[in-house]
Amino acid sequence: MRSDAKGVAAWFGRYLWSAWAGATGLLCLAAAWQMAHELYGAFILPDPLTTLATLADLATEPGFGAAVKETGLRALNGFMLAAGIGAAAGTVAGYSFAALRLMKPVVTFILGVPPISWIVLALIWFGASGGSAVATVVVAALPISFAGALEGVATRDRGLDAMARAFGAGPLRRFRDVTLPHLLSYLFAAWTTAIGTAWKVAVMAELLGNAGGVGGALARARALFDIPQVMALTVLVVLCALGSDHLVLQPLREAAERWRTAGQSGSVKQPWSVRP
Amino acid sequence: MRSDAKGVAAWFGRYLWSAWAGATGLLCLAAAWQMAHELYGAFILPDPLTTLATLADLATEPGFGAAVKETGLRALNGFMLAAGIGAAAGTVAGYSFAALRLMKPVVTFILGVPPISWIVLALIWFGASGGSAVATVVVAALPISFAGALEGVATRDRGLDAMARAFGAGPLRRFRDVTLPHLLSYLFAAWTTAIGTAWKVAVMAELLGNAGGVGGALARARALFDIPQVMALTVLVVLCALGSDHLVLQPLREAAERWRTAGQSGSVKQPWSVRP
Amino acid sequence: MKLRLENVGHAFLGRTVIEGIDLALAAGEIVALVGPSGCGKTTLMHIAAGLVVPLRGRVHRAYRRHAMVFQEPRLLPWLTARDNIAYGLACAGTPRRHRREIAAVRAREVGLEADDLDKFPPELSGGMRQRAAVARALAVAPDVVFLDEPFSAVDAGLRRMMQDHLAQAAAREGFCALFVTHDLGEAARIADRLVVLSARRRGIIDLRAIPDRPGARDERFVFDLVAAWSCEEAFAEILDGAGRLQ
Amino acid sequence: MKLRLENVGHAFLGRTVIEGIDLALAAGEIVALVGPSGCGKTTLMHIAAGLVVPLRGRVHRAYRRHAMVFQEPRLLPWLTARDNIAYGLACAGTPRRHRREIAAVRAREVGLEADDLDKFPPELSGGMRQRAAVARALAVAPDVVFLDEPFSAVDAGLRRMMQDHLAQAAAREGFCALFVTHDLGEAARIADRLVVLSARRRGIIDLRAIPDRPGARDERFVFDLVAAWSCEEAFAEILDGAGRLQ
Amino acid sequence: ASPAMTLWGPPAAPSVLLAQAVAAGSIQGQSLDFRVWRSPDEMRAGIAGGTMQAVVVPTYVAANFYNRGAGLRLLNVLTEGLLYVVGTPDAEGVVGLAGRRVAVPFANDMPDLVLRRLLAKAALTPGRDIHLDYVGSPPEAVQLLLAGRVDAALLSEPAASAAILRGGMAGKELVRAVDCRRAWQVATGAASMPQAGLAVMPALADRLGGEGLEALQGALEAALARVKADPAAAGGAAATALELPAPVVGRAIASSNLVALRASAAREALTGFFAALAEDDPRIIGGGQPDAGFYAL
Ligand SMILES: Nc1ncnc2c1ncn2[C@@H]1O[C@H](COP(=O)(O)OP(=O)(O)OP(=O)(O)O)[C@@H](O)[C@H]1O
Ligand SMILES: Nc1ncnc2c1ncn2[C@@H]1O[C@H](COP(=O)(O)OP(=O)(O)OP(=O)(O)O)[C@@H](O)[C@H]1O
Ligand SMILES: [Mg+2]
Ligand SMILES: [Mg+2]
Repeated sequence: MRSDAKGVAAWFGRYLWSAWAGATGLLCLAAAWQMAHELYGAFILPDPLTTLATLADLATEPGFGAAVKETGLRALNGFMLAAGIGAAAGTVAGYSFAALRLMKPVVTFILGVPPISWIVLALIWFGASGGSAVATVVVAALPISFAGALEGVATRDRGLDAMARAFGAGPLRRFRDVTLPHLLSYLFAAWTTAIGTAWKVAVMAELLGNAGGVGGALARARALFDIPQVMALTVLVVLCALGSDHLVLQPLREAAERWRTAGQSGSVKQPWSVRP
Repeated sequence: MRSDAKGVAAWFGRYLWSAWAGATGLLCLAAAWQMAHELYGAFILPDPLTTLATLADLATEPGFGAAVKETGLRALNGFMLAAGIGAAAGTVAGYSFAALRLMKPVVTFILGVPPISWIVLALIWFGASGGSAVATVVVAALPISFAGALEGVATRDRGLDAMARAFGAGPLRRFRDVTLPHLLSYLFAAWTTAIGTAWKVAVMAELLGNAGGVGGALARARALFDIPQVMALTVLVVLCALGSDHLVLQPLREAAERWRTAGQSGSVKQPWSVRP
Repeated sequence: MKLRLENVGHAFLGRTVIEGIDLALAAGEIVALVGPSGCGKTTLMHIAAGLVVPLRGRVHRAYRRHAMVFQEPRLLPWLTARDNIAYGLACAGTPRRHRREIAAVRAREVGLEADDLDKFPPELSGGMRQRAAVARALAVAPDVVFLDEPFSAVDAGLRRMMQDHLAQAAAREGFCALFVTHDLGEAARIADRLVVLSARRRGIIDLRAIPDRPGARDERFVFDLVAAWSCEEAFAEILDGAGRLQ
Repeated sequence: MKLRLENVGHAFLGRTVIEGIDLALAAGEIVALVGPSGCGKTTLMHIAAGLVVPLRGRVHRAYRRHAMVFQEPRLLPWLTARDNIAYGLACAGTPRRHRREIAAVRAREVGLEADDLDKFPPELSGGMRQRAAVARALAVAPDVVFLDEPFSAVDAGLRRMMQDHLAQAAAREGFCALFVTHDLGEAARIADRLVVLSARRRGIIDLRAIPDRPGARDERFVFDLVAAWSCEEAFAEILDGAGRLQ
Repeated sequence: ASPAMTLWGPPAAPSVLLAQAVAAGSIQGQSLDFRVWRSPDEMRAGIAGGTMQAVVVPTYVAANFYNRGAGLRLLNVLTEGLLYVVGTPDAEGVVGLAGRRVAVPFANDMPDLVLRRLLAKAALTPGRDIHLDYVGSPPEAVQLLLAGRVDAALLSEPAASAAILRGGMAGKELVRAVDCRRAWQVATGAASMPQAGLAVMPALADRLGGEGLEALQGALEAALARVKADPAAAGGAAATALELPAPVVGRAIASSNLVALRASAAREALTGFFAALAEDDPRIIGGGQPDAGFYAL
C-alpha cells in the first residue's frame, strides 16, 4: 500500500472537505425541522436552537458523560459482537452450502421475531441491566452483517481464487488475500447501517428495560413531559450515530478501500478538483 | 439469458433440495426451543408442538386470514417503498458526491432517531392506523437499502462503464446494463434483511398503535398473558418473513444472478452433485 | 479528416506519458500504432475515443459513431456472447430481433460457432472472448473504430482472416481504424500508415505511409518490409529488449 | 518425469473438449502447446495444474512447487505491482522483507521500472500487467511453471528478452515449463518439444521434439522451421483460418 | 444479615406506600427494599424468573397469573381506583366524552379495559361515538393532549396530576373530566374498584409464613396511615424511585384512593370487579374466577 506524506495530506484534505460538505446535509435537515416546529408548535417539536441549547445545558450536568459512555459501551459492544459474529457466520455460510442451510433460518428467525416475544427471555437471561441492551443490539445488527458477508463471499472473484490456489495458498490465506478485500465493501455497507441501528436500539432497550444510560435519561425526560430534553437527547443519539460512522467506520473504510480509487484519475472527474 | 426446459428442471430440483436442506436448520432451531422450554417452563416458553397446535387453532378462527393479509400488505408496502426509495437515493448518492453529502446525514438521521422521538409525529401524520405502521417499516428498512445501493454503485466496474461509454451508451443505459447487475448483489443482501425487518416492524407498530392485523392479535394475547398464543403468532411472523424471503426474494435473486454460476462447473464442487 | 488530435498531452499522477501528439485519421484509412509496452498507446487511444480527458491539447471528431476493442475483452459477465456482441447495437437502439441476427453474422465472421453464442464470458476461451469483443465493435458499423491489440490472443489462421476482414471492411464500408499492435508484421500487412510512439521521447517519433494497398500485400513484401524496419533507428526502442533491462 | 497426464479427458456442460491426452514433462524441459483458439489448451493446462478436476484420467505430479501465468494477468487489484509480484512468495511463506527484494529483482527481469512497482493494477499498462504476472510466477522458483500465452501483450524486443530469459532459467534452474502460445515462431525458438492440439479431433494430433537447444537457435533456423511446419497437415487447423469461417 | 427483601411496585401511586413501608423498617428482622418495574414485560420476566417475590400488580393480572399456574397470590388491595380521563374543562362524565378524541396508552391493558367497559355501559361505541387514539405510553398521550391534538387522555396517578400541572405551566387548563372509580360505581353498582394490590410468590410466602405476611400487611397499613397524614413527605420519599418531582407525587396521593385492604376482606369487591372486566372475554382473568387459594391473607 502506498502511504507517503503527500497521500496522508491529500486524505486529510478530502476528509475535511467531506465533513464540510456533510454539514450541508445537516443544515437542510435543520431547516426542515424548523419548519415542522413552526407548523406543530413546541409541544410536538421544539425548535432546533432550543434543542441545542438544552443539549448544551445537559452536557454540563454531572453524570451526563457517564450516561453517554454507558450507552456508548453497550452500543459498541453490541455492534462489535454483531459485526463479528454476523460476519463470521455469513462468511462460513457463503463458503459452505451446508452451513448456509443451517444458519439462514436461524438468522431469519433472529431477524423476524418481534422483540416483545423474546424480551422476557432476554430479561431473564441478562437481567434488566446492560446485558439485555447489548443482546437487543446484537439481535438487531447481526442479521444485517450476516447478509452482507454471505453475499460478499458468494460474489468473490473465482478467477483470483484459482490464481491463489495455483500458488499454493491455503483456504485461510485465500480468504484473507482474495475474498476479504472484496468482502469488505459488502461489510462496510452493512456496518454503516448496523452502527446507527446499534445506538438507536441500545437507547430504546435502556428506555424499556430501565437500565440507565441515555435511554434512562430519555425515559425520565419523557415522564416529566420535558419535550426539549427529549429532543436534545435524540439529537445526541443521532450525533453519536453519525460520529461513530464518520469517525470510526468511514476512516477504516477509506483506508481499506483506497485501492479502489487507483487508476481513476484521468477518467473520473472529482467534484472538488478543478481541471488544471 | 439461457432458459430451456432442462435449465428450469435443474433450477426446480435445486429449489426443492434447498427447501429440504433449509428444514434442517429449522429443526435444529426447534430442538433448541424445546430445550429452553424444558428449562424455563411453559409460562415463559411453551413447547414447539403446543405452539404449532395453537397456531393451527388460530388459523381456523374467522378474521385470521384478514389480519395476516392486513399486516402483510403493510409490511410489503413498507418494504417496497423502502426498497425503492432507498435504492434510488443510494444509487444517486453513489454516482454523485454532492448528493451523497446531502443525503447521507438524512439517512443516518432516519436510522439513528429512536422511535419514541418521532412516534408522536407519526401519529399526527398518519394516525394510529395502518399508515404509521407502513411509515415505521419504511423508516426501519430504508437505510439498509440505501447503504447497499450506495456501496454497490461505488464499487461498480469502471472498465465496463468505459466500454459502454465507448459504444455511446447514455447514463441511464449504462446504469441499467453495467451498474445494475453488479448492484443487485448488494441490493439483495440488503433486501434480505429488509424484508424480515419489515414483517417484524409492521407487527410491532400494529401492536403499539393497536392497529389491528397480526400485531393487534399479538397485543391482545400478550395483555392476556396467553403465552402459547403469543408464541404461535411469533412463529407466524417468522414464517411469513421466511416465506417472503424464500418465495419472493430468493427466486428473483436466483433469476437475476444466474450468470454468476456460469463457468464454475469444472472447478467448484457442488455439494449435491456426485462426481460421475 | 474524421478524427484529429491536436497537440495532445497527458500525465497520470503528475508523470507525463505523452506530449505534443498530432495525428489525423482520414476516411477509409487504417493507422497502426506501435511502440514499446507502457509508452502510452492505450492512453492515446482512450483520449482519441473520448474516454480520457487529455490534460493538454484538443480532439476534433467529425463522425457519427465509433466503436472500440479494448486491450481486455471487457465483456459484460451477465450477458451471453450473443448479447455481448449485440451490445453496441443495443446502445445504438437497434431492435432486439434485428440485432441478434446481426450478432450471429458478425460472430461467424470472427469464427465463433452457433453454440458458443449462448455461453457466458467465463465459459468462453480467451481467444473467443477477444473475438467477441472484435465482433461487438464491428457490428455497430462504426465510422471510426479503435482497436487495442485486437488479435493478440487468436491463432495464426484466424488472425490472418480477421486482419483481411478488417482491411476489406474498411475499404468497403469506408470506416477508418486506429489500431494498436505489437506485431510489426500485422502493421505491415493491413495498415495504410504507421505511427511509432516512443516511451523515452514521450511522443511520436515516426509516422510513415506504407506502400501498396492493405490486404493486397503478399507475405514476401511484408517480411522484407519488417526486416527493413528492423534496421531503422525509429524501431530500435521496440525491437531492442536488452536496452530496457538493467 | 515431473508431471504426467494419463488419458485425461474433460467436458464442460456435457460437451467434450479434450479426450485421451497423454503427456509428460521431464525436468528442465520446455514444452510448447499450440492449437487453434478454443481447442482446450487453457483447459488442459488448468487440469495439469490441478485447478480443474478432469472428468476422466489422472494427473501425476512429482515436484514440490509449481507456478502459473494465466491467460489474463489475474493480479489482485488491492495490491501494488510489487506486492502482486511477491504474492507467490507470500503464499510460500517467504518473509516480507526478503520477498520484496526478490520482487524487485524479478520486476527488473521483465522490464518493469522501480516506480511502476508502486502502481496498482489499473494504473499499469496491459503489457505491464502481463509482465507482472510472469514475474510473479518466476519469483517463486518453481519446479514446474505453466504459462498461458505469457508474452502476447508485450512488444517484440521485450518478448525476445523474456523468451531467452525463460529458456536460460529453465536450463539453469532445471525447472520445466508447459507453455501455450499462438506464435509458432515463439514455440520454435524456445521449446524443446511441441504439442499440437486439435479442436476437431479433441486431442493431441502431433507431438515432436524440436532439434537443437532452445535459446541457441538463430533467426534463420526458426524462420525455416516455421515455414516447413506451414506445409504440414498437423498445423493446417492452426494456420487455416478460412476453413473455420462459414 | 440476610439480603434485603425487595418490594416491587408499578410506576404508579401504590408505590408510594411501598416506599413508606421500606423507609419504616424491617419484617422479621429482614430489611426491606423497594424498586419500580417499568413495563409489563419486566414484571412478567421478574415473576416468571423468580426475581420478584413481592410485587404490586393490577389485581386482574394477579388473578390471571394465578389461574395460569404461576403461583402468584394476592395479599391485599392497595388502591381503589387511580384512573382519570384528563381533558379540557368542557367535558363532564363519560357521556361528555361523546364525539371527542381520547388518547389511550397501553392498548388492552387495565386502563383500556376499564374505559371500554365504561363506554359500553354508556352506550358509546369506539370509532363511531368517540375516537380512541391508542398510543404506546402515557407521556405520548400527554404530549398529544398538551399540543391540542386530542381532547382528553386516559391517565393513572401520578401521571394525571403531572399532566394537569404541566398544562398549568403551559397555560392550558386541564381537569379530571372523568373519575373512573366514580363512573365505575355508577355503571356497575359496585362499591369500589380494587385496581391493584401486592401479590406474593409461593417461595416468599412459605419463607415468611402466616406471621410474616401479617407483619408485611401491618407495615403497609402503618405506611398508609403515615401517607395519609403527610402526603407531601410521602411524595418526597417516593419521588426518586418514580422519577417524578416530589410535589407532583404528593399531590397525586389525594386522588389515588390508596388503601391497604386484606385480600380476603376485599374478596367480594374483587370478584365483582373481575366479573365485570371479564364479561366479554374470560381469558382476561385467566379463564375464570380464582379460587380461595388466591387470597393469601
Ligand atoms: N489510470 C492510470 N493511472 C495511472 N497511470 C496510468 C494509468 N493508465 C496508464 N498509466 C501509465 O501510463 C503509462 C502508459 O500506459 P498505457 O496503458 O497507455 O501503455 P501502452 O502503450 O498501452 O502499453 P501496453 O503496450 O503495455 O499496453 C504507463 O506507464 C502506465 O503505468
Ligand atoms: N468454465 C467453462 N465452462 C464451460 N465451457 C468452458 C469453460 N471453460 C472453457 N470452456 C469451453 O471449452 C473450450 C476450450 O476452452 P479453452 O479455454 O481451454 O480454449 P483455449 O484452447 O485456451 O483457447 P484460446 O486459445 O482461445 O485461449 C471452449 O469451447 C470453451 O467455450
Ligand atoms: Mg495498452
Ligand atoms: Mg486459452
